[in-house]
Amino acid sequence: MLNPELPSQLLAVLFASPEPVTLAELGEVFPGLEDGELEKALDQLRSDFNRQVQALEIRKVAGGFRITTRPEYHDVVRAYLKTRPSAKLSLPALETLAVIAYKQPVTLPEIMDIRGIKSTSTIRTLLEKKLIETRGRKKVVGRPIMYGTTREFLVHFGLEDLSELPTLEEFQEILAETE
Amino acid sequence: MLNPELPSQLLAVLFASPEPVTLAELGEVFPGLEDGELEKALDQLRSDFNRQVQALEIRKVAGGFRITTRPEYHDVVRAYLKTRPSAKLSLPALETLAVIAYKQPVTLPEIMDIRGIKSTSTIRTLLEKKLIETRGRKKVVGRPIMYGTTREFLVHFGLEDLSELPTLEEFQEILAETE
Amino acid sequence: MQLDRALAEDAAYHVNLDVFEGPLDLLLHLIRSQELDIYDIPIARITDQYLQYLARMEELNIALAAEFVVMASTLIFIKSKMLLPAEPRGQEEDGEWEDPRAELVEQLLEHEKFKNAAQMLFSRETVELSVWGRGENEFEQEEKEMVSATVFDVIKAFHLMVERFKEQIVLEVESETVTVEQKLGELRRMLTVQREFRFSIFFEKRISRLHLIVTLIALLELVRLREVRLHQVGLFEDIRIAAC
Repeated sequence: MLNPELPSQLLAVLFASPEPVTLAELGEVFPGLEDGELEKALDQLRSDFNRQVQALEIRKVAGGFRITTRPEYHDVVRAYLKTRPSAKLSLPALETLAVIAYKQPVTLPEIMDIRGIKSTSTIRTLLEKKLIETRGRKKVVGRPIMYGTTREFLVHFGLEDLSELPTLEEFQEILAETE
Repeated sequence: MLNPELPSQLLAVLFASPEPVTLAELGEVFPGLEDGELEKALDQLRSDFNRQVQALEIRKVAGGFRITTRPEYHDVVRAYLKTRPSAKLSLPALETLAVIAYKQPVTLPEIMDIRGIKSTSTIRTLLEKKLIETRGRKKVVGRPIMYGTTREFLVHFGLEDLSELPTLEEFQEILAETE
Repeated sequence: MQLDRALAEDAAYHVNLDVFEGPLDLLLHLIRSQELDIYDIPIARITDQYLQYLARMEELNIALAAEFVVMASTLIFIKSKMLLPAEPRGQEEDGEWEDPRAELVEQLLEHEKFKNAAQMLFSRETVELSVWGRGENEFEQEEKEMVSATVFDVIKAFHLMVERFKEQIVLEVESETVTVEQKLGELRRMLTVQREFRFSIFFEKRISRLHLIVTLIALLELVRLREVRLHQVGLFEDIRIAAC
């Protein structure tokens, strides 16, 4: 007799797995099944799910079974992914942003000195994301461009003005806590 | 007339997103809909999907919609992912979080007054986990930094929004004493 | 750690040593576990039990937060006030006696509400930890490792950088050769750690003559670049170097 819960249990596993799930892996999660029981449950799940849920399907791919959106829906998915703002920053970009936020207006050579690393490409990323802007040139030899944070920066970080940025002294205790 | 394809298209988007998708975001993906059309399609999708698919459900979390496995299936999923129950927050962290959730925006000294003890290390943990964030400065002497809860907080505790929290009065211990 | 010994002779109760996050937690435990009326706390008894707990902790060499000691003195203060006869309040018509315990009671009740709210969060978390979203693919996981930055991420990045050059500064003092460029970088980093410092620290650091001279040249360069200001508070005061 087929365990009536088995197809649903399989679905939960397929959904939560980051990769296609193989029969062998499923065998480990559901030990003690009769020969062919797993395959039967999977077949039933696939036919039920693929019939009931129009937008998704359970497919057999190279590595095993997985749930995917159906090709007909790729356009909407793509449209959605495009609307997602990528406010995410790499660690080097974050570090450069921190130097600019706390030392502005600041020039590239100064940023380099503080970070100890060339920062040209991260500057470009931050300019593209409109988190920083140029602030004229410094009146010294070479007249390097100065950078500062933008209004967008304040909005993104929920700050009314720059004075709302916490200072290192204020956060000393919190930052000194090691986990 | 409701576009009969809309519920399925919504499902494809919900499935594709690793985070809860808000109505506003969906509005961007499906422009030009009539007032209430999106909500109607979502309602239909939720009721169909939650009825047909036993193992999964569409839930309203953090002002958006997301698909999750149902709690009944946690054993099989955990067995497959080979995860232990994830680390829960410590009681002090939960207590600090409760103070912040109910009193936000709230400053460190205010949190300390209620908890009766310094809370820097739990603040650090909560900031790291992005369950809380800074919220500018309070306009009083010393201009202390204020804290509030994040969207991640809502997701972590499965809350639709902050108003879903019981009121603080409900936590008043019932008096066992004879009057 | 569990103490299997009753702390007070007048009540057979046990204190679980590891649960008290602060003095309010301990007090609430003493009151609730003995089913005392929180609106009419027997302050002498509670104070004794509280102090015994502190003494016990000391015996066991367990360091308690300073807040525990502060509360001890608060309790003793309330206790002494309770012993005084109520002050006559001739002028006040509705001259009600102000209970010295009132403020503490309010604080305890407020604290208790949040303790209960924490329990609610705990059970919500338990439920939430038993559901899973769609498994994230490699690409999404990678994206997740990027920081969707918050103010805390910015200040943490800055903090870590500052910590990094604190180490560097120590190292560079030791090196044999030195250039003005090196010193410029070093000074800029120092100014990031501290917006202002005293000129004399260069002498205190016991650096070599060569380092000192190069440092002075670099410092003058920074003045010329208008990155720092030198100023003196009083005639024979130390010169201070401040970021512009």
